Amino acid sequence: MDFAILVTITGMVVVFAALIFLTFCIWLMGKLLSSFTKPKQPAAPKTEAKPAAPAPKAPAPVANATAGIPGEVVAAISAAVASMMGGKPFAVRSIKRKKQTRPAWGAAGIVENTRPF
Amino acid sequence: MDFAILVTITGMVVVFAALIFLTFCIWLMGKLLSSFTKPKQPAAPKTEAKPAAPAPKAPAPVANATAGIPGEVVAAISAAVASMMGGKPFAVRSIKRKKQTRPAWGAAGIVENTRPF
Amino acid sequence: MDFAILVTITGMVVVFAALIFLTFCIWLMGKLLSSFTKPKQPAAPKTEAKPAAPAPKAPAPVANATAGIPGEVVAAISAAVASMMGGKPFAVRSIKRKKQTRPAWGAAGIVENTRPF
Amino acid sequence: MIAIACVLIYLAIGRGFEPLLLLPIAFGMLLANIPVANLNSYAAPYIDPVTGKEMAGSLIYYLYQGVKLGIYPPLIFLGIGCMTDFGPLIANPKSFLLGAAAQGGIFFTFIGATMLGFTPQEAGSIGIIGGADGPTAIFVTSKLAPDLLGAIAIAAYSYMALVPIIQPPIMKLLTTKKERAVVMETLRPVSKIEKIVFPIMVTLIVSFLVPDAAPLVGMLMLGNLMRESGVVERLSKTAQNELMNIITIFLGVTVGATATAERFLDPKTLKIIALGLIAFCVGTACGVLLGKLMYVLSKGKLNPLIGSAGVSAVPMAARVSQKVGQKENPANFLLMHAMGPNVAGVIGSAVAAGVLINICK
Amino acid sequence: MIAIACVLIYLAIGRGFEPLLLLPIAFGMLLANIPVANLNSYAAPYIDPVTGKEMAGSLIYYLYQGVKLGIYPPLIFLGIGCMTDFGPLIANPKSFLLGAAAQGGIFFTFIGATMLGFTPQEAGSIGIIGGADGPTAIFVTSKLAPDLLGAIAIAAYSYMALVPIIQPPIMKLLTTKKERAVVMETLRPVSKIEKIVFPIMVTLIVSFLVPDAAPLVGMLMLGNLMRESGVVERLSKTAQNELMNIITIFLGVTVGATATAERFLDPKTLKIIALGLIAFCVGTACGVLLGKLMYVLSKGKLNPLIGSAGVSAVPMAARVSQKVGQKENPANFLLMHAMGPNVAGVIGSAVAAGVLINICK
Amino acid sequence: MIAIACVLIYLAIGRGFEPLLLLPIAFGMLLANIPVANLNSYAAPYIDPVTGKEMAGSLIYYLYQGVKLGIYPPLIFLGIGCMTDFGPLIANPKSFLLGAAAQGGIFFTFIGATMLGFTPQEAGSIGIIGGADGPTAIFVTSKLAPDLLGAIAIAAYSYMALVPIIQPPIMKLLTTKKERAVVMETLRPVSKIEKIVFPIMVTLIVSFLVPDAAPLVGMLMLGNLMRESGVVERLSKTAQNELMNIITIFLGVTVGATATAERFLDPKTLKIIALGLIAFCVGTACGVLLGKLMYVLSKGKLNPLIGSAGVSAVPMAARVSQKVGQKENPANFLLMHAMGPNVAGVIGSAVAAGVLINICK
Ligand code: NA
Ligand code: NA
Ligand code: NA
Repeated sequence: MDFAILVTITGMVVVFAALIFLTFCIWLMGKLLSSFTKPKQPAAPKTEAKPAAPAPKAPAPVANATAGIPGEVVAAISAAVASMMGGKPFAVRSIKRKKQTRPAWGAAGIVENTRPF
Repeated sequence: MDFAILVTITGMVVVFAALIFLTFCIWLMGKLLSSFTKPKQPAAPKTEAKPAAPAPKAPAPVANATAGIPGEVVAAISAAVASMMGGKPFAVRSIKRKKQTRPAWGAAGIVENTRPF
Repeated sequence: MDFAILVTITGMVVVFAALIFLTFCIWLMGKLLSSFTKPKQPAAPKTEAKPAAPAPKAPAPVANATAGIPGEVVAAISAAVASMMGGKPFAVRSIKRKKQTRPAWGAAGIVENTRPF
Repeated sequence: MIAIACVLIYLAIGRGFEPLLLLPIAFGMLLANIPVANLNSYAAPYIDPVTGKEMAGSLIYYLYQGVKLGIYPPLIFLGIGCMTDFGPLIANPKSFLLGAAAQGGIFFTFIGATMLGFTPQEAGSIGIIGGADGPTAIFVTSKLAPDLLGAIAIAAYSYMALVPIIQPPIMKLLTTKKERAVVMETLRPVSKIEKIVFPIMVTLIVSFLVPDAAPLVGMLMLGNLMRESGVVERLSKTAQNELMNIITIFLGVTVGATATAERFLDPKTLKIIALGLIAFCVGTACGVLLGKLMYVLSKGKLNPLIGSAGVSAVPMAARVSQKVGQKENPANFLLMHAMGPNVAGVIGSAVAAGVLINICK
Repeated sequence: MIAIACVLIYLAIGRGFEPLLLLPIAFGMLLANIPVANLNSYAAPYIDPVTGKEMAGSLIYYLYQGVKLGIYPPLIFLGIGCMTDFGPLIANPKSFLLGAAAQGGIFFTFIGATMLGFTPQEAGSIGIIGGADGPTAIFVTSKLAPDLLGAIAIAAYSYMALVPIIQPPIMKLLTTKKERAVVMETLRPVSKIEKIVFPIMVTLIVSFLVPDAAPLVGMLMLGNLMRESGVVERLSKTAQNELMNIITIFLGVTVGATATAERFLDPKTLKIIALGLIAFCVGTACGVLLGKLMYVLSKGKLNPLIGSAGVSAVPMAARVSQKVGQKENPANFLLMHAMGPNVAGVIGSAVAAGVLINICK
Repeated sequence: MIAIACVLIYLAIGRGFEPLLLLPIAFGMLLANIPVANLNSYAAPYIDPVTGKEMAGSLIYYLYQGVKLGIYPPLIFLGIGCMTDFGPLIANPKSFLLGAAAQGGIFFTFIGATMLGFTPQEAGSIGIIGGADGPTAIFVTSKLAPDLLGAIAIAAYSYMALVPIIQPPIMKLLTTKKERAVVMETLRPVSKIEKIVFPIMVTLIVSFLVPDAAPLVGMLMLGNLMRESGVVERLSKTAQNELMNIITIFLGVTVGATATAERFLDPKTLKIIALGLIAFCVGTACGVLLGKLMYVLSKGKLNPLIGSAGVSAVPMAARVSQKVGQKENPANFLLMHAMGPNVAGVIGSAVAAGVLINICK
């Protein structure tokens, strides 16, 4: 029994320690990267961050945009979006043209051939 | 030699015993299931069972339906059907809308995600 | 050191011996097969071999055909062809209707079924 | 036993309980319990005492080595990594806390199992059912208490299938109407570089702190790196499809075939099934309770319903959060917020698995 | 030997003899017979007597373990199960009898081989050629007489390719014009539940009666259950495609590479090839003869031509029945009726395999 | 070590250096160097000295056996064979000579490595980097000097990625403007029968002369025969896709995981990287120089630029020849002519590998 409680305490402490440390590192990475990349693309984030500027502390764009629309309709649309987006909620935002790091003929070579083996 | 004949007899007896037993079990299953399901869906089987009602004990719909059509035509059609149906002769009859046993959003989850692993 | 040089000499000799022998065998195979197949299809090879008959010893059809066209254009087309043909430069020439060695229904059987296992 | 296997087959096909694993598991159980046929996971090669000839082990025995040696579960995690988008977790790293809290079910059940007389090894394997992660549960059990593999795998996958039934009452009980109606702020977009750094960072941190979790987390993150890098699409596609399918068949059948009658028809099995349910419930409750705490601390910005998604069972638990939340406020769209704790729960239970293996092995 | 391998390659490519297996088999034979290269299935790891260093076995040796330990054939059966529709057999279970009768070729040849001086183990392996089922033949031979693997596999696959040439004369000889012209009643539709219960029932019954057939029948039926359940399509697709293709390459090459000169260039090989042909012919005849009996008993409702399909060689033998029947009556459509005995023959030869392994091992 | 692994991950993802292999290799290296986690290729199963319990090896250890026993590289060659068109080589068999000459880099580096104090086994493994063929390099190194696997694999794949940077200066230095501008005659069409006979002939000849090259060449040619025969498309498709992808993941991760700090952080590694570059340069130069000789002998019909393609690195090196040639004469289309030496180089380095294994093992 004592052993079990000891294991439980150790376990929860380690799990929390590991995940809190991860939280901190990921948060730090986010800060660092955004401080690097921010100056380069100042326009885009701004418009994204304030989709509905006049409403201060807007809970969410969705809720905002639905003012005056009956709840049922919103529910239906929301459900449709949910079912379409499935497990990849950021599909649309994160679509990006992949950086072409090689000249085209090199890239083609990688795709279609035996080269890398 | 004697050993070989013994093996042969044993072998054929076991093979026949096993497969006759299977014959019986499968036949029994068919009977049981049809007695269960018949009352529930009385309309469908009827129309299927009597594709050409006026001809009692019709040997087969195909033969029946071909009365008055020259043999060559039937052969051609039959061959075409055979080549199309390949190893799955019942393809058409057994197509069924799969029973949706979960609500749609649950089913979608199963298809598109990592869930069951 | 002496050992290393010995290995190098042995190595290069074996590599060259093997590949020269291969060169010879492949060349021989080409000769033998063309002597077998030539008589059967005398028309096709001729027209292929002399795409531009009036120019004796034409270096290559491509170069031939480009007389009078500015280099840049040729380069662009050539590059396009190169990128399309990728690692399979003979794609077009070697396309052939596969010889049907079985009656159609047999061939179909092979493709679509469990047979060969 | 054969009847139990048939019931499981019915649950898999007729009720759609995680059929990808429950169907092979059930069929493996069926095979293992046919007398004389000797198609169980323990039928090792042996020397015939009469003839002195070497006899091969059963097919199942050879395929089972991948479970016994801990090879299959990490390879399945490789495929899962290729399928998982950690974006929501990167955008809101606080989700990690909810993913940690939901592991409470594991350790609570560990205490309960010890009290019921299970050895620490067995208790750890039973507790891990609360991680709601099949491969993690099988990995831990194969190392600590392989005799329980059948019962634990069946309990884990069955309860994962039942998440939409188990979780909502607990979630409603522990939250107020107001809390459930909280609409959360849209998550920030996550850059490609963050998604690439994330798997490397997680591998390093988790493996340093809990080395025994390294095979699971390492493979999960390799898969994710293959996915996010975008340069090895052909590898990623094969890892998440053909490789994972092949391993799933082998894993399912051989785990099922560990459940021979003398191992499965034991009062232990019933206790395991009961404890597994407790583990799921407590895990859900812990997640929701930490959610409530964070709701208070964040001054009402965080919806505690997303805490229940911390048990893993990706993405079913996140969908449950979404559904329960939408009942209060039809315009509420919690799914993407719940995906954060949901994928954090996978990492969390791998960490818990590492701790249990380290202590109990 | 190399010349023989080249002839087999020609048969596979130029004549289309079961190329999926005969091409790898022939190439394996080629590799195994290159002097010094040591690329045969017996090149085990060894300790170098001079240096005392441990030397690895050949690539082929390692891949061959899947044959030796009886792993590949059941896995191929798993894929076949995913591809096979047992519907016609369920609709007309009497087909099982025809599938049983056609195994007569196996046991007749067993007697013949014993008379020619083969050991019971060898005779059993030769007889199983008459089962017209590649994986079954390889499974039995790998257990009873592995030295004959090459010859038996080549004979089995060659004769399977020759089924459209071997069977028709025998079928015509044994049947009257009237019998061949019989038009059979359309089969009843088979419900999904029957198709799901069928594989479970067959696994249980066959494994109880003939435990040694359990690995083959069990995997065949697991595959079929995966197919018919409709809930694990991604597993079923991989099992019948990628998994089966990988195993086929490994199986073919390594079975071919057992055929080293000292094993293959033996008068035995010629006898095996002759006996294999006899097995096919007798099996066909037995099937047709039981068909004739059932024709009489059913008062002319059963066309005896479908009996020949009982030898397996799915679906070629069923197509032969169809073709021969159509020659008499162009409107006759026997294919679906012949598929019943055809798939029953697969189960029948697996049962016969179990009997032979049990008695001769 | 972890920093080095991160740099390699950057090279793979950010710079596109052969990511299909460099990414798994780098991640394997990362895993192998996490303290305590014990995820390296050497973590064999062991008996715990305290408890006396048998402990399983690491996941990586088990997957590594495919490298150690020489199984993965030939299977990758099987897939490459299914992808490769030897048509240009058959049409112009003289290309074999260029493919032979380019192996000069291997043996020149062998001398250099011996002079720097490497053992013959190590020198052979280093030299083979000049073959510009990943699986060949890994096959040789796993047999001769497995401790160098990490360094050699990384060097080989990195330089293969750098071929478009390494080769052009050497090619320009050694050729005149006139030579580079040579336009070659169109290659003759190659019949299907030649393409089918070719793999059989190459297997036989190479295996007879250099038996140690047989596993690599045999599998390469089996793959090519499967491709050209056209009758086993489903096998060929699986071999070049799923099977190759699975093996690539396992090979990459486990080769990377051999690079533990004590093996990799060694002055040897720097020497290997330097020697590898020399091997590539000398190989390129040898190819071009023989090209120049053949230019003279053929009275200006052969463009010496195609000689550099003899180092393999299919098809990148052939594309480099094409690109350099087109700079002189935009209408020049050397690609198909360069593919001949290019694929000959694969066979050439397999032969060189066989020689090195035979002498140094
Ligand atoms: Na979890
Ligand atoms: Na059969
Ligand atoms: Na090379």
